[in-house]
Amino acid sequence: MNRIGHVALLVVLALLPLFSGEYYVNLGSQMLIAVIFASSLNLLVGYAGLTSLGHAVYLGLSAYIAACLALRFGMGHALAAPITLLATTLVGGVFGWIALRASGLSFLMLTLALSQVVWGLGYRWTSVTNGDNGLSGLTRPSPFGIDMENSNAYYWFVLLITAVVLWIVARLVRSPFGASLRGTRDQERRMSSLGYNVWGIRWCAFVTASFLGAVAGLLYVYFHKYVHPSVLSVTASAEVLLSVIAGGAGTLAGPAVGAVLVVLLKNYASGYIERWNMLLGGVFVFIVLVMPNGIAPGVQSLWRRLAEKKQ
Amino acid sequence: MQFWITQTLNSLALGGLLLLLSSGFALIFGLMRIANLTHGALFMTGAYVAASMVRAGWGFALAVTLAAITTAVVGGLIERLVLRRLSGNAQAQVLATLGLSFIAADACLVIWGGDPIPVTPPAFLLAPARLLDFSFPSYRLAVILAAVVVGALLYWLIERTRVGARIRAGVDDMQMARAVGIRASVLFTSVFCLGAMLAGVGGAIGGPMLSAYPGLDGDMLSLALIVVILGGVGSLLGTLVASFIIGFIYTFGTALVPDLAYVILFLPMIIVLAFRPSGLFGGARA
Amino acid sequence: APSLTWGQSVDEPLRVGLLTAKTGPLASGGLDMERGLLSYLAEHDQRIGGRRIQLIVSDTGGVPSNARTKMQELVEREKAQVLMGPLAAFEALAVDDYVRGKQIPIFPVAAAEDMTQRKVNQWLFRASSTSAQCAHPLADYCVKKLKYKRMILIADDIAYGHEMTAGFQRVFDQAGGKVVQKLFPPLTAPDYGTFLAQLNPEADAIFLGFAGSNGFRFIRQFNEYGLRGKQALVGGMTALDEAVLRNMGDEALGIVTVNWYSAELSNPINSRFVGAFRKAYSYDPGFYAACTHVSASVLDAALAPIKGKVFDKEALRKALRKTEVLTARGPVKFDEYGNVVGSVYIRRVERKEGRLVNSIIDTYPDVSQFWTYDPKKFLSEPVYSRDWPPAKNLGA
Amino acid sequence: MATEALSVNNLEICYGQSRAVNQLSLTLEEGCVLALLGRNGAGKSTSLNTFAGLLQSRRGTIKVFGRQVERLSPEAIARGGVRLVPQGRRIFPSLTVLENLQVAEQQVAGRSNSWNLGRVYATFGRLKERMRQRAGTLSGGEQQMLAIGRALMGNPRILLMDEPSEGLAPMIVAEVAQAIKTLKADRLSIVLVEQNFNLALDVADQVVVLNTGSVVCAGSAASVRAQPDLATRHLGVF
Amino acid sequence: MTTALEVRGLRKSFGGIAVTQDISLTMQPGERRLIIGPNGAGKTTLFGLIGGEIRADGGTITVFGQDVTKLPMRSRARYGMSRTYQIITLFPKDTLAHNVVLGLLALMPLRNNTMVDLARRPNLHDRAVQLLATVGLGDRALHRVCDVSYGEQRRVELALALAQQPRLLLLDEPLAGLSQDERQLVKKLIEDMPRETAILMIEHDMDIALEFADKITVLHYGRVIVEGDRRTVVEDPKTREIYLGH
Ligand SMILES: Nc1ncnc2c1ncn2[C@@H]1O[C@H](COP(=O)(O)OP(=O)(O)OP(=O)(O)O)[C@@H](O)[C@H]1O
Ligand SMILES: Nc1ncnc2c1ncn2[C@@H]1O[C@H](COP(=O)(O)OP(=O)(O)OP(=O)(O)O)[C@@H](O)[C@H]1O
Ligand SMILES: [Mg+2]
Ligand SMILES: [Mg+2]
Repeated sequence: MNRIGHVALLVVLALLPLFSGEYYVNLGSQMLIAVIFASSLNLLVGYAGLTSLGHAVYLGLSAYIAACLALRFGMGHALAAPITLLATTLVGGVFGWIALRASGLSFLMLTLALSQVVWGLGYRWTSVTNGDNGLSGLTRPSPFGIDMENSNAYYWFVLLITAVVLWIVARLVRSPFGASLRGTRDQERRMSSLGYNVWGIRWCAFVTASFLGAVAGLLYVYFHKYVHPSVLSVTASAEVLLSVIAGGAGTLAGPAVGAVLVVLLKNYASGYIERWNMLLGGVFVFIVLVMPNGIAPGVQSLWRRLAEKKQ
Repeated sequence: MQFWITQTLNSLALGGLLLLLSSGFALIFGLMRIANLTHGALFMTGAYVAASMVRAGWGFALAVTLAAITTAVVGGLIERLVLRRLSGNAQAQVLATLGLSFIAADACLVIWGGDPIPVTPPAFLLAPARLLDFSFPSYRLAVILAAVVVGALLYWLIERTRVGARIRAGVDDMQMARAVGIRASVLFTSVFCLGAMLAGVGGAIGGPMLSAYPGLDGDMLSLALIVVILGGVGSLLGTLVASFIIGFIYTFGTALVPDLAYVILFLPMIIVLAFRPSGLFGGARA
Repeated sequence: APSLTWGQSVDEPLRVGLLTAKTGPLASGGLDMERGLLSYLAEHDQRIGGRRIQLIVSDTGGVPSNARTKMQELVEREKAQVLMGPLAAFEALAVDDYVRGKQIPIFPVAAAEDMTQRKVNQWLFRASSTSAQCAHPLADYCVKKLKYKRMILIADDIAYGHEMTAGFQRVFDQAGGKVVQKLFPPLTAPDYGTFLAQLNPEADAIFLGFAGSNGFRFIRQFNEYGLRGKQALVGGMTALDEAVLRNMGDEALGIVTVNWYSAELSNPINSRFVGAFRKAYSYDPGFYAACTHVSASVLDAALAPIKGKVFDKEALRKALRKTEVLTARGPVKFDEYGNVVGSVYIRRVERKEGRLVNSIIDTYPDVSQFWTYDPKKFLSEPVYSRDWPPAKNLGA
Repeated sequence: MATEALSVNNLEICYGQSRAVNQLSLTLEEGCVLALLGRNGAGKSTSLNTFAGLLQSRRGTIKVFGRQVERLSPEAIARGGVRLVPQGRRIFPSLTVLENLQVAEQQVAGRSNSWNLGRVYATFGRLKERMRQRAGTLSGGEQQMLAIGRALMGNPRILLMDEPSEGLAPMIVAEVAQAIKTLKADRLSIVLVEQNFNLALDVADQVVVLNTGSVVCAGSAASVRAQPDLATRHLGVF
Repeated sequence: MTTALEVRGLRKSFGGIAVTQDISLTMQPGERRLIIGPNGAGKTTLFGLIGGEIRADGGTITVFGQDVTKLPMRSRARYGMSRTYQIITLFPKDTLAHNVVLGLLALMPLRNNTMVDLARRPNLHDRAVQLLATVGLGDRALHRVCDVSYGEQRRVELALALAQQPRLLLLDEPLAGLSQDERQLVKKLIEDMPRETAILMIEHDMDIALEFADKITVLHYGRVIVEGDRRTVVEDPKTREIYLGH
């Protein structure tokens, strides 16, 4: 899609709250947060070829840090937000350093294990995290005096950030750095012998992904005003991984589409269909059988074939 | 003293259970390199089927058999209808098999409800065994035995009959494997069925220890992943050994440092993988 | 004057939203919550407080972040005017601030202590109990009637387990008993063998603070290890719920548990409820089913004086606060924190007509969440947790 | 009359929309060597892979000893006695040398002088030394030997060799040439794709030259040897 | 003048088998050196050691006066070294042009840029196509690597190494798999490389390779057994016995 298309889409999305009820606006905010989160993971899974099964750590950790700063230290949002992002990204740096000792399945397992450790901490370190009861009693920030407790205002805020994040990701993957990232995915050996710092490139991607995950985490905690260790669980990590794959890893639109789909099925369709888990599973299987590379690439090639036929 | 003996037996029993759980996974995921995340669901199905059979009075042996058959058939169908088309595309496999396990888990919920269902062990194993001055469940001793038998049989099958080499050839280069005359299609389906069947057997045999309950699939899947990867993907011996190692780590870890109960499996894992990314016994072939 | 705004008329059906878990690990209890409520509606001609009821059921899957979305769905899209559920403490906490903001009465099943103690939400009415509300009398019973001196407490390693054991320990220790060991197996423990091997053999009895399938698995394994008969088992509120019992065998016989309900309660409301429920679903209602049933009774009673006008929120809240009503669990009223004051029963598992039931062997009437303690003092202390109150006799 | 081991008629092979081989016809008689020559990208490997069943032809027939095989699966063709030494070796890297040979083993009843581990090791001594090593860590030339050995382990009646001399030291090339002659004497039929022109002309009975997917020249090896300009024209030799 | 490459006492063994034993080798800038030896003699391993893919058990490697023995692969590339692989090691799903672009980028500061759009840098692409044309693949630039024939892929290997404008070029059997025409083309290409580039080549095609070499080193079981100019080596009976065979 071209630039005009993107702007048009943005405008349409921005106008949504004027036409729909509060429920849909809130659902929209959640989708956008999921889109950011999935896009951040896509950097790793799609472009770096590193399948992480522990990405929920960054969302969860950032949510927890923000919540703790607010509840335990009474810190204001203006200060807490940057500290949260920084701290989470630092953790991402350390975890990346550990996990990137391996690649492939061991990388997957290391990310999983690291996330499980943080999850265990969330459950067990009750004096800080309040354990299973989670942390509640949080507030949303109000930048420039705009009241974000209002669903519409919050939606616009999230939309703005989503647009910025997607723009950053789009730039990144088209840049030389993006090309070398894909290179490390496809032929690590050759990349090193050409003189690229494979480890460094991966680590940078990892840190960027954890930073963007932390952004999603902040938005998440502002939205829910509550955190529970379940945001750190494998299930949460698996869910975002599934949205990336279902939408199409390694494409820009894919993770967004996947994330929207998963949120829709989980939160919307489940209101109408009691067996929504079956539906969700069925949809995944269907996607795989029809479009093994995910929705976005699948639709794209379908489109191309139709266009060819017309000619 | 009794603490140490009981905990050692506990470790062995848990290790045996893990072996039964992960041997099938070692075949499908380790050897065939198919990311079959329905493994937990198959295990759970095995447990539920066995529970129903035992409850209906069919006897434990028959229940295990039926669980084995059911999961083997289901596994075969999954391989033929879905995974066959996705060979080599690990991400698609993950998506498809997780999708299938969502379906399976929900189906189990519909059929068997949300309550845990016990599996009664065979009558002769009901009474605890007396060892010296304390007692230990005789069923668990039987599980250790069953695990050793299954492990040995499997090891023999894979390492001695060249089945393993043929599968690995297919994984390395499917086209070439077929071009040297390996009937890869039949072979892969059979081994997949065997793996699925082992999951079902594991579920049926593990049933009396774990009971069948919703969520069993997820719990077991992550354990199987841990075992296989810690042992070294592709190394059957690694899986067999890792099962027991984890049995010990878990049992003694939770008893001696309860504060670490949540991370007791993952800390050693991080250490091992950080220094040996291909697992304890991997590497030679990974 | 009749208002034009939607939902402001008593002629329209009252929209009741039930937030429950019909999938995921909590599904068993979640389904019972729905069934209990449906039973109530069936018994009362689909009416509560004289108004027809439109029930909207929403499934959280037992995930806290879903709970909020689902709550929004109930409130914003389905325009629910009264809420029931959710099941788990973390779900209730996840929606807590939202409910406060929307000012809608909610009847949770979740037992988290602080929701009716230090962080009171004036729109919340808990007709079930807090985590420790039933554990207090059980501890009392263990010391005074069962004459246990040394006990082991074992519970799920979640807030519910911590709060329940903390309450038990407090009363037990103060009454002269000694809690000699506390074990908290992780919720995800695949096997309890390792914990069974640690049990202090010197203790008289073991208190089980499990929920759902865990207690069930623990008891089975306890028997397998040949420990049955060596040490007595007593169970907390959810350890041997009717839902668990129907899948158990003789291993459960004789175990004493505590709860604010039992399907065996013989009052007319309960007899009718149990009869209908059994007929519809062919098993006994337990904790979760009774919870929504009782909550519905409370709502019913509260709507009578205000003639079903739920839209007058303040009036409704006041009415609820003052409600005193006979329900399936017996007489129910609320303290000023929105928590129930009602009878708590000591029960023993027995076999009746071939099935296992919780027979009532003793009753503690009018039990409040503060037990016999002074509320002000109680509230000035920290909330019950894993480490509070501190256990003084561990290892003794 | 000599039997036709392999007969190919009007074969057309495509990759998606692009056609790689067009109207290929050739006949290989039992016990003969046919050299299939051509520049890079001419379609040699494509043809060979199709004979082995790895690719599907769009049109045309392939007969192996009179039996049509173009719709058979690779394993059926392999079991029918056709084995391929593929280009780029394609040994099974995670298997040991021994396992590579074992998985390809197929004995044919009643054949004297059949190929087995011992005979392969005797031909390529290097493989015996490296028996327990993972094939992926072998040197390029060793892998090539393994690929040839693996094909021989199947005791084929038709052997398809795609640049077997690639990466082999001159001495080993000579040994391969010798081996091909021995195989010929054992009545094996061979299709040989080679860039090593001398080797090809040394062992071949027939020559087919491909250019951009079509046959541009076919004839007996003797006639090609007699006409050096032919080779220059089509292959750029000398 | 510093040497282009100096290898001293290089040793490497895999699981007890010594693959290179005490290899020493000196190359001057601009030198053209051929390495021959039977299969499995350790030639590729030597390249792996020099390139940094394999860690040596002992010995030193100096590139243009810089001791690189302990440096990782990528840093060695920065000293002007580049190599081709005997077993094709390319980016199979990318176009030939993109493969070469990655090679071009590798030593430019631009490679770390995260903001410019690579597609808006047509000069990079053009240079890649030009390079491909020099190895006879100009018309294939937009094909994916996995869609071209083996001989063509082998030439991409070469193009990729050339993209780095190396001062020290390691070629592992660059002629293998090429048809006769292309062999001549590549031979000419190598001969026409800037005179100061030192080239170390492994090759089994003696007809062509011998013409190219200033000096030849013969390896056998990981040892240098003969070294010298073309004549001495070819006529040495040991070379004939273990390698040439006639
Ligand atoms: N997988 C593929 N997809 C699309 N086109 C292909 C594919 N493989 C080969 N081709 C094309 O088909 C033609 C023939 O290729 P083939 O590999 O048969 O050549 P070849 O004669 O074996 O050449 P070489 O001597 O380089 O091995 C070439 O133009 C090549 O680009
Ligand atoms: N990782 C390894 N483990 C064990 N042996 C190895 C390993 N890598 C290489 N070798 C052995 O080292 C020897 C040298 O291999 P190398 O690839 O250097 O040979 P080469 O001289 O390049 O041969 P060719 O001409 O066949 O390419 C071979 O015998 C090979 O089997
Ligand atoms: Mg070819
Ligand atoms: Mg080599």
